[in-house]
Amino acid sequence: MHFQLTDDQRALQSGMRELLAGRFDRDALRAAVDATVDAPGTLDRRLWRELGDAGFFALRLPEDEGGVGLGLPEAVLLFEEAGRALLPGPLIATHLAAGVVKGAADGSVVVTQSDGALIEWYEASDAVAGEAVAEGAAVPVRSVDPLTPLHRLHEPATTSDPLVGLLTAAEQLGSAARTTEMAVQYARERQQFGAPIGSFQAVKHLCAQMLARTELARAAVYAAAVTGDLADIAGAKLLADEAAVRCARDCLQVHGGMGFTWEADVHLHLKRAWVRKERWVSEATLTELLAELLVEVG
Amino acid sequence: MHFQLTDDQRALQSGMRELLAGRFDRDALRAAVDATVDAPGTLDRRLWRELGDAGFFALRLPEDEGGVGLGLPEAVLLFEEAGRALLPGPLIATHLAAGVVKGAADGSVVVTQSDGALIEWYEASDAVAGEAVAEGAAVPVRSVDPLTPLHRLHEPATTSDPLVGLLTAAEQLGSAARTTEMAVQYARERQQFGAPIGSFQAVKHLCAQMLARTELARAAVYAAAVTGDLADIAGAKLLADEAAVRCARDCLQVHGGMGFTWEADVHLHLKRAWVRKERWVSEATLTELLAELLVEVG
Amino acid sequence: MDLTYTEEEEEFRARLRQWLGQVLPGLGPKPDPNDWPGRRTYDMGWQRRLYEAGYAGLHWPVDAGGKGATPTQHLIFLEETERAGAPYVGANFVGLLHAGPTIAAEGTPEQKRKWLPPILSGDEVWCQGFSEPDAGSDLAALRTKAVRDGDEYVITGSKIWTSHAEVADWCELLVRTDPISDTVPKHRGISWLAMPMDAPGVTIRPLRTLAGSTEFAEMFLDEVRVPVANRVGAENDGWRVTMVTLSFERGTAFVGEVVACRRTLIALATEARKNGRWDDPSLRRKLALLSAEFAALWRLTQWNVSESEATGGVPGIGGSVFKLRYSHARQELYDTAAEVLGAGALDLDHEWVLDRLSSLSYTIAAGTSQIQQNIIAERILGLPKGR
Amino acid sequence: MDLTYTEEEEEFRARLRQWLGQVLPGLGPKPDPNDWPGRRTYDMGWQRRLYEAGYAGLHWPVDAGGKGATPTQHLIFLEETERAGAPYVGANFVGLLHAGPTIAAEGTPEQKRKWLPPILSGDEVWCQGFSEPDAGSDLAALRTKAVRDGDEYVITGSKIWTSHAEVADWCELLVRTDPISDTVPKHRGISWLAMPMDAPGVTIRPLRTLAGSTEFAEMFLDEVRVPVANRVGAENDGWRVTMVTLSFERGTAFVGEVVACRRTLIALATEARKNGRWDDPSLRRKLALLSAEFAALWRLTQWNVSESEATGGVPGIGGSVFKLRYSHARQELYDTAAEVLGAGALDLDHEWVLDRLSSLSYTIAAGTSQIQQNIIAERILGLPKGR
Repeated sequence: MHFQLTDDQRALQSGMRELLAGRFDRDALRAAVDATVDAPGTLDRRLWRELGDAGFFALRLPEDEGGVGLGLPEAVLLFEEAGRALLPGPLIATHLAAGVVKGAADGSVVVTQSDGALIEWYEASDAVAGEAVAEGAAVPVRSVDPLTPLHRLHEPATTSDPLVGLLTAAEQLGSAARTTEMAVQYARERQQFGAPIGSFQAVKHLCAQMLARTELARAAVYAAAVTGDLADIAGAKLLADEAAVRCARDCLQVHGGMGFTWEADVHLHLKRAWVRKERWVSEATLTELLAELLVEVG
Repeated sequence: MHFQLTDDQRALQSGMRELLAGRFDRDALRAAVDATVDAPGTLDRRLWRELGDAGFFALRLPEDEGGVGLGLPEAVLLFEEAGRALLPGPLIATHLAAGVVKGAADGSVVVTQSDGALIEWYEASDAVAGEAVAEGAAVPVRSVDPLTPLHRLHEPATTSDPLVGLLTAAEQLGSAARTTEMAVQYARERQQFGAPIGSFQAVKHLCAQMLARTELARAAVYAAAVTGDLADIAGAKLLADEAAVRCARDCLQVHGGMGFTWEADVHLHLKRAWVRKERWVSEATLTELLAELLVEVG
Repeated sequence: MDLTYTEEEEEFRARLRQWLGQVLPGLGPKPDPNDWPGRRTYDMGWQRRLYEAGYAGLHWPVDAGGKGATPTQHLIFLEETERAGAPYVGANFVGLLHAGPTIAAEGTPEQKRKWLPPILSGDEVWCQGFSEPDAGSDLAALRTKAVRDGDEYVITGSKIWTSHAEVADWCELLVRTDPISDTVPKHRGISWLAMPMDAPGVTIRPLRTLAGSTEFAEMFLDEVRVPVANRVGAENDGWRVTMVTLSFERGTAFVGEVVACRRTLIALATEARKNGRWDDPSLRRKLALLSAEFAALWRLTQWNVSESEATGGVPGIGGSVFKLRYSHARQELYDTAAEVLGAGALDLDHEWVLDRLSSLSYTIAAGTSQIQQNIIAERILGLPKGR
Repeated sequence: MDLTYTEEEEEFRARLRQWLGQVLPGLGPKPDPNDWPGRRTYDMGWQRRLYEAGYAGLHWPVDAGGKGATPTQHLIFLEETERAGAPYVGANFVGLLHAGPTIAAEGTPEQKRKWLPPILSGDEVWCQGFSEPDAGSDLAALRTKAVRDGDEYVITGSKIWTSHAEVADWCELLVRTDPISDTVPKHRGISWLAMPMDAPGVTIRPLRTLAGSTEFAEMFLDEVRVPVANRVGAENDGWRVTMVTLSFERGTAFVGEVVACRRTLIALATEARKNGRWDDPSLRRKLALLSAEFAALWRLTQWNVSESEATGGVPGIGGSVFKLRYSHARQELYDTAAEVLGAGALDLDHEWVLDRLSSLSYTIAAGTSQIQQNIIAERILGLPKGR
């Protein structure tokens, strides 16, 4: 047993972080948000191709099929980075479509997927995986997340693929880690009562709880990626949802009034975390699954 | 509307507090606890008579029946004091039996009551109100609370009288107020890192939450005493249970290691709060009742 | 302990209900939230009607032009107007609830004559210039500077979180008239001024919230000249003057909101029954506990109001206890609404989703929950100051 | 990231399992919890068996008489012994996990020869004299005084929370050899001594916990004489020496407990099915979330152990994160057990009720949750010191 990142995994992780820092930094994120005012639901196709070139979608395809030949743990690391950067688009659907839908692997085709009552990025996508969506069966919704256009489906489709849950959990993990960093950074800089607010225990302990929540979710998500086990994925999704939503909330609280502004990035993390929480299987179903397992083992 | 204690109610409250300070102060409480080692389940009959003389049991009986002729709000104030002082005995059952069971009103007869699967003070009592307990149908239980001897009933009896819930809530309120005071006092005195621990925000905010919990429960309990409404009583019981248990827990945390000792009184409050939480109707049933009301009103 | 209303109070309630029943149907449609002039007209039109019907400044002292109503009558007023769906105080919030009462308590007779009647009649709108980018929780650290020049102050600095700045006539402004130093602690050296919003040098920039709206603005002050006569209270005594304002609410600050939250709770139950989520006992349990919580918050409001009545209108310190629990409960209410909505919780067209976004400010605005806990611990429980 | 055990590790596990299968059935019955001599005999008898089988001091360095096993092997050892229901380390806790490793790291060759072998062979019991009534969270404020008199220290003071004091041979004692002053901060001036428990002047008084048991004792020291040769590390350097001990656990501190909690969780589900409370979806949901939490805590343990393996046995700071979440989860586990038991939660004869009482110390002992959060905030997140 050696439950730590390998050197290769670290390199993959920092490579992805660098790619996103260069191609989708904070300015790009805010520009994308601003662009939604005039052209909502527009996807940066050039960035999508670059992700394809970097192997983001073909990561788990065998090398002889033009893929990178890596596994779920590596995919989880990439999606964690995507979650940190709030990278928009139907990333998971396209990733899962690589090798199935032609063009998905290299990012030339954008694939989305129906998931329960909703479908993300419906108009911007070239193809829909999973259950087909009939003409006119998807109605646009004014999405709470400016960077995730949504349509509502008349006939809810079931997404049973646990990998949607796992990769979503990885994105939630990245978001939780990022909002924890943001809170800590702000707490170090913001002065009130003649001291950085991070020197007050109330703020300090909020940040400590954020880190603990994130690191526990990390252990669960990484382990689920290694085992691929359904129960592990269910637990990881529950913990990562909780981490992403609560850390964004706490980050907002640490930022005080500034956290309530549109200009701060906190709300983008919170809103995306809400969107991701609705993906895959509901919390009620996940907990029933884990409860059932306790009985089966006992 | 004037939702404040009247002068008479204040006088009643302080009179009861003085009576208990004289007859059941901390030394008496600890002596009672120590006495349970050799003679578990022994009730101080002399104190019981004195409570009777002070009108504790006959409080709500009409004056022409030898009672004090007061109402539920006054009863709630007395039971709050009993809860503060951790006064032992089947106080509620005897109070409710006044005017029904001969001798209950003046404290010469001790009455207990079957409540769900349990009965408190079975052996020390002279009479059992509610459903009769057949010979041998009550089996002694090693009670978690040294000052509340318990028997388990083979056939669970239902206690539907909401006043059991209301008066129990009043006791929980008194306990919550007391553990809040104890925590604050300890936080003022205990020095660590060169300062009273109450100057650290972590401790300060624990205490603030304790007070908020207690005062919200107080508003609910007092209002339920005034209206006598079942839904008000249900809500008051839920909030008072939560206040008593959580305040005792937080009080223990503020006391640190000392709170974990038998010598500290914190555990007596916590254990009694656990006992009282089991009284009357279960939390699940109470919440279903309140949920149903939301539908009926809507 | 008495929860029944007196005959007088019930009469007051009945008259008010009757009047609301007559006047509300004739009100025009609500303006668009982003139409600030329209909102001013709507809100102040409502104030005008209250004025004409004799309800304006209900809780203000009689010598300030108010009705000198008891806190309980004010509670009834707020409860009934919310129940009837009457307009919210809106653009008149600062005038009616902060600046006005401050002037009533601390202003000269001339200042009262000048500023109070137009507030009551709905003619003049006030906004608030207290917080600054670097002075939020630590409000007393404010740095907007006022330098005396003859019979004027020359003011430079910036303010934030100002509501209705675009449509206000006046701003109750806190400025530093004596710089912080070893001999001047930060709570000293602050003065309270009434600044005309059309004074040269005042620039307004809307501040967008995470809900996408522009409820607030930033205000930049560049050598704005304000007559010394516009100062309420003594020079450098503005902190005390302001605290009179901030604590003036006598337990009634959130009456309407608690009424609204209880209504929302019922609506949540109805919606859950409709969409089937009511079958989940965990959801029922959450709604039931929230129901108990909001019922208790209502009782705590009645308690606080009665207490302030008993002490002759001086507000108790119970407000912090209420604010702490209420802010949290309101956020939980809308988290539960999201559970009821399921995927619908991602749809901005549902009012609960916008309300959920707004509720995120509750544990921050008007004193964060952390500050409330400090206040409770230090001022009510007497725990030692510290960090 | 690899969660499969190596062939070597699996062999180690298989051998251990086989041995446990052979030896456990022959163990005598557990002694009564209040029979301290009996408990010593039982616990040290188990240590003797481990010693004879080659498992004693598994994680100790080889030159200290240990096996120099990897943290992963130690993890497997703790997991398997807990799974098999083997005796807990018990009376040998301080010797094996605190005092021993300290001596191994900081002692002279002579000190190692004298004290380490009897720990491994189960012949000598150690206890810990660190905390004092006025030095709990603020351990460095300890005041028990050691005054040099020739080649002896003369020690006066009192200690608290000492386990197994009644049956211990040695005490690892922290004393103040240099009083706190302007030039001597409290972390300086502390020394680490091995005190024989039969030295004149040592008085033990059992300390009853809220669970009714006497797991701990107070220790009063009245001019107790301890040879200077019993000091480990330099004079006044005891704080650093102690920290070596406290952080020696390489992520393995709670392995057995997490295994036990996961087993309890399954037992709770079984019991709930039996008594019908399983029908309440709120309860199922709580158990499911706890299941996810404990599964993740197990993964975090594996992560921390692997990390300490990668850094050559130096423990990471992840222990505080683990401790914070674990303490809380364990308390929730037993609160949920009380829900499963219903009225049975008031019956002390049910082991979960006693476990619930014990779990109350989890957020306090070995660093309160408040202290853990300070550690995480300051040492991991780099937030500024403060209060």
